[in-house]
Amino acid sequence: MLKQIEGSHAVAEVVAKCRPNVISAYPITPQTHIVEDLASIVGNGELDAEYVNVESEFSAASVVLGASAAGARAYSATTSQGLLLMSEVIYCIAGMRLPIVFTIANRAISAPLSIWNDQQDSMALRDSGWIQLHAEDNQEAADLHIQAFKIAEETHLPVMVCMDGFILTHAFEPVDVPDQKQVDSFLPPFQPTNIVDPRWPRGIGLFADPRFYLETRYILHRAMEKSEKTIKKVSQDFAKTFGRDSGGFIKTYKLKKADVVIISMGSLVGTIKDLIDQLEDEGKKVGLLQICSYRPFPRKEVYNTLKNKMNIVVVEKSISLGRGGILASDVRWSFPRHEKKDRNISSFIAGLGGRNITKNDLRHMVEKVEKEPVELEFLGLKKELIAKKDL
Amino acid sequence: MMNQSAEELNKIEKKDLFGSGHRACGGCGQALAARLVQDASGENTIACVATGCLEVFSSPYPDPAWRVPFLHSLFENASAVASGVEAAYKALKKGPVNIIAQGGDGSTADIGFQSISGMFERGHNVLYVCYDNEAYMNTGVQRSSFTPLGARTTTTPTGNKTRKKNLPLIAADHGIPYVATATVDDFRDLQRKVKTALSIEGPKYIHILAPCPLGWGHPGELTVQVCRLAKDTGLFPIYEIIDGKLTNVRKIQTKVPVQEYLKLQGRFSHLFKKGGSPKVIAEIQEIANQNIERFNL
Amino acid sequence: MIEIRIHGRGGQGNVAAAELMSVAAFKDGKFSQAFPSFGAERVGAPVMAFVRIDDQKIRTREDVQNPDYLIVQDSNLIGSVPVLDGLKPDGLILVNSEKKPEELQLKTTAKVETIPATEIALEIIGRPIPNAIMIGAFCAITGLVSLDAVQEAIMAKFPGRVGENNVAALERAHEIIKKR
Amino acid sequence: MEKLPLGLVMELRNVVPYKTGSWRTLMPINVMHTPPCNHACPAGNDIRGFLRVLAESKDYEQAWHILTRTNPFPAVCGRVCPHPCEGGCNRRDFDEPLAINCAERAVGDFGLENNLQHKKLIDTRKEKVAVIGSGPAGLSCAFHLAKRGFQVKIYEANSEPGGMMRFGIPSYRQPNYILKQEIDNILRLGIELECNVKVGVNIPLDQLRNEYDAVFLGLGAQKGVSIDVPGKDAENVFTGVEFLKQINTGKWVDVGNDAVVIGGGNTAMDCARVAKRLGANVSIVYRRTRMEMPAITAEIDEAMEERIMFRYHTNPVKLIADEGRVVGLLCVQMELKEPDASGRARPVPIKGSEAFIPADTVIMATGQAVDYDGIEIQTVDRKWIYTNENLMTDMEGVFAGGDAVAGLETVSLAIGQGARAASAIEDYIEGNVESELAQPPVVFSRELNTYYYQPVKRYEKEARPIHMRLKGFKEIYPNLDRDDIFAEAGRCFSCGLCFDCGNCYMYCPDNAVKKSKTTGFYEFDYDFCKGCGLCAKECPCHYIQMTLEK
Repeated sequence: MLKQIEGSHAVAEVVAKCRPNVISAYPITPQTHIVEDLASIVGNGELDAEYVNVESEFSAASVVLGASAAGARAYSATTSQGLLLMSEVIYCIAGMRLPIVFTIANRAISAPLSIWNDQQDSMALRDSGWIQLHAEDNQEAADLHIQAFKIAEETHLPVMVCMDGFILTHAFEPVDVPDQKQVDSFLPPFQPTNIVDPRWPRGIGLFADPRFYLETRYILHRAMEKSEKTIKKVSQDFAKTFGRDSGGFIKTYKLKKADVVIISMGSLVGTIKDLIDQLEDEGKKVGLLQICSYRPFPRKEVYNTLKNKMNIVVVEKSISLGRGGILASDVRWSFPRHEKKDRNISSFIAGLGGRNITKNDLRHMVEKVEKEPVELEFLGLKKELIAKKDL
Repeated sequence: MMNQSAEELNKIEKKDLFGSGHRACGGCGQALAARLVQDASGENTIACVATGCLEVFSSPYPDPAWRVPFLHSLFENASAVASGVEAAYKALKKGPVNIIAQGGDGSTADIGFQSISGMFERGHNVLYVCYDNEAYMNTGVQRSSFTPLGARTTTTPTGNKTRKKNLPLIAADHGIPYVATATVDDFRDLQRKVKTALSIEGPKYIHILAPCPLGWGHPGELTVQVCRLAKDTGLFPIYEIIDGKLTNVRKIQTKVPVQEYLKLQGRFSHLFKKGGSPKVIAEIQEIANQNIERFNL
Repeated sequence: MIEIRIHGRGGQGNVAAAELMSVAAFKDGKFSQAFPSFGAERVGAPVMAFVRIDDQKIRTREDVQNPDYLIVQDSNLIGSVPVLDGLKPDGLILVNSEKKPEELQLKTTAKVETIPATEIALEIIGRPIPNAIMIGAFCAITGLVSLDAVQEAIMAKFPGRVGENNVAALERAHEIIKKR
Repeated sequence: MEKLPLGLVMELRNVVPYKTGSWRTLMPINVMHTPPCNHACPAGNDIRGFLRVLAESKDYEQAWHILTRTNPFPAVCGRVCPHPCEGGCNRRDFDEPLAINCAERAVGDFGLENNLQHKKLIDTRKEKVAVIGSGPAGLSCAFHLAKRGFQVKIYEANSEPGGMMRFGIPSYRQPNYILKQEIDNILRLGIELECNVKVGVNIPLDQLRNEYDAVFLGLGAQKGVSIDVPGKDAENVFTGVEFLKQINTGKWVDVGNDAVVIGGGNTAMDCARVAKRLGANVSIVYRRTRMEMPAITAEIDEAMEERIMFRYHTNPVKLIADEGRVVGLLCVQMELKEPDASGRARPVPIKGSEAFIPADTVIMATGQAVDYDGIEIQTVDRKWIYTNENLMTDMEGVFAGGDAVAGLETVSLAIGQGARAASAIEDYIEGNVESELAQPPVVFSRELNTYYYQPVKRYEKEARPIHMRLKGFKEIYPNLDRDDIFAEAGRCFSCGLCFDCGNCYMYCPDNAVKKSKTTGFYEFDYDFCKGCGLCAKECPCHYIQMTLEK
């Protein structure tokens, strides 16, 4: 049913319809509305689940780890420092192959403290063995959760659904929240394997000496790569059942004829699409490649779709300090070294710590790369605030 | 609450649910304690184990020593993981099952302190067992907040300057229904306490003194005797706190001076060498005396 | 696409106002988007909220730069906050004030309207929360969202007495403007 | 190759445990040790054995069979044995030694009351053995031989069997009917007994040597030896042996008002106490002090309780006779000088200290000797029969034991020697090179872990009140409460033998101690035992020992 609804609330409603058995979370802005809503959904009996109020994100992650290992469909939500505090558990969950789903309300990382949006937090855990799906808007954010549980449980890999903090979590916009029957028809009940159960004693979380560890990581890496199939399949099935596209590996917008291709992910693509239309009216051919699944990274798709594109600009809300654009380097790595040496792949860092990204900023970016490739630029950087020695 | 007969509680259990083939040192108090605990709890048990000596020597792939379901993830989160297991069993309407979170003193009182406090405060139906060997043994005997005054560890080479954190009382102050202390020498008492704890709904805490021959510097054959001296000197009081009330305090039959306990252990040997520290020994005796008075041992 | 920017202080229901207007627009069959520009600040601090209304799906996420409409829930903000920034020359600004528009001496070519929302709020709701009155006035002036839709939205968000009071306040504001 | 499972999750039921036995340098083994009580028992009784049975299964019958494996006289020894076993008991260093003697008596009495019978090990065999003398040594030897199937005949000089047990021990210590029943039980094994035959007088020893495959001499030392003082041949002067024999054969002796007993041994005590019961004021005259008295302490104490007067440092020099009857003794006071050959302080007379002691009866319990009448045999300084370590005398096929060999000793020693002689005789007849199997080491109290034992009060038998005792010859220790005896047996540490405390089983950190499905005993699983030694350390009774890897 289509509603004008806050993003967090939409996500909470949809997660509840996925019938998690155990929810555990610790409050942190801007994730709070999601877990508040879930708490009340459990509280008023609409969802038969255990909601565990813990004393830290670390414990929240640990509780869902334990719950999942005991056969529960388990869910949590966090962001920023919370996610970093969890990071030890995050790696552990992946290594133990527990199909847990998290919502990440993307937010900047201290210091300095910033409660506002960017994507450095989930980026920091991109190598943890979690599937990371990025939502463009609240409809997709909601839809991705339904898909996430299915993907996780089929691949035995945990999934983070990333949605930009405030920009999506706190935005009211129309969202079609599917009814319970639809969700049930798409998402079967959790059939756990490998759980702790006295009837079939199992050892979970054994330690591996050097004879075995390397192989366990190889297997996990391959599992991430292989999950591509499932992610695409689930997205297609979703489209069939619910009649709308969301998720998958990548999406494109006005790409075919584009001379300049913008690559980005998350809520920023909405603004970019508006810009693309404006520029089109002005006679400029600009297209968009949107990364939906950041991990596993859609290397082949990126290459195949952009084989013949010579001017590419990546704009992202995170940075590998001392290295530059993270998404940008993933994109650059997607093209074989040898061919098309003259292809330009520019890298822009934008919107860190909630800095507003306007169409004008993006327009400036496009105009710039039309002239020359940009190795790395912070979009909308106020040089006047920076001492000479710090430049 | 207490649904078991006294004789059931006092029965000794030997089921080898924490089986042979673990890699602990000879005479390991923790291995002994772990078996006594799992055997008392029985097959219908889920062990949530913190990283540490116990976990490392008992759970290597492909031949772990556990025969009950075993779940380990990290050093500091056994309590939270157990909370999750318990929540899952509630949510899935499964059980009843004995969920036992367990770990060494470091994972309990130091890095896992927040986690265990949370578990207590939330009232999960979980038993937490702390195997107290008074230092970080897994990593090579570094000081923990359970390391007693005067004890030498690799990070307190001249002897620990502080007194031991008193977790049982801290646990009791969470208002949980059952807290007990025990040692491996009195397996009857230890197993009775495990069974009693498991017969009570809510969070439970059992604190077991588990000597580490390597870290304490005594021959493995003395593990049991060292425990006895710890009790008879008054350095390790044995008691239960049920619903906040101190009960079943073990009386010392013949009080032993702390020297007898300290002398057996290499970690205290520096206190006796010439230029040793009678002052420290006196202070340790003072600690024992305070216990004797406080718990009326 | 219509863009609205709401200025106020924490606690005056700025975000709620944005939400209500967006929900009302949605009920009127339009596409709408509402989102706050939060600070870490607490009650009393200046805050902003944004509303977009359009006939097609709204994709952009940038803060509203050039609002067609400004709603200022607290006239004291004028001067302390650059409320007029980016306001379209032919736009409109609605200020919560007992003064007449010209007395505010705003440097803008845009149309200025005022309404003593706090007084009315105190009278009808019993608390100095002006948002319902401001919305009511805004509907009356612009007709951008229907009064019924706002009423529904309010009752949906605040069922019971709180809702009824706010609806009453809303209608009062609506009348006052219509009478002008 | 086993493939890595998803998330490295393992089915624990499929685990093949990792064998840690190879880590071991020392290995624990179960070793049955000799308890000090068994070790100290001259009769070689399995004391730990019968006590465990009483403690664990409360089974008097089995206890009786265990005791009578070595000693056919539990009821007698339970009364008269000075019980060196209790001296050895490791409980001595913990609280008080076990009242083993009482337990033995209780078992013996149970056997008699319930008419328990000895079982033969071998039914019959043709070889014949003659046993001369039916004292404890002779009967014990006969008993063990008969159990092994030999044809045994006992020749007894007296009219009744029992030797010193019969004629030397007053019935207030050991009632005659007890002895008789135990002897009858022995004879029921098919032993022939001929009384009133004095070998060497009525039958030459050589004849027996020809008729029998072997001969055992249990002559005893029944000849009283009196000190050589003037007047010693008066009619009212007895040797201790004569005196006791008369009483024990029911003859009345008029001891008059004052009886004086000379000597400090057990016989002296017996004589004094008998005389007391016959109505006399009795005094014991002894050259040295109580310290040097060879009698058993308990006997001395009881004599003192019974108001016997002890005159120490006193030595008779002359018996004063009047019309062939002694009326008193002239005694001289002695002082003790440096020890003599016997190790006891040497008494030397004090000049001018002579004093007169009136006496209606004088009893000289001053020594006993073997009666060699008609028997030519090699002796040790003309006193005791010489034997080699197999108890064989200088005569081929002739063995000997008891007081005649050991000198004045206890009933239990005689029983032990009789038993040893029996197996020596068996070896001799079968032509075996006798093979004494080495006894396992003895457990000392420092080797025990007494933490696991509780202090428990020792069982004390109740003597009848003195005035009742002195009324006659009734046994001074009435029957014992058998249930108390169970409790007393429960005090046994079971030194050197597992009593199923379960410590090793429960304490092994590696679960390397298993309970045998077949025997129910604990055994070590050397696949996993790391040899930490905890089991040995916590074994209360020193049954587990750490040894070098085999």
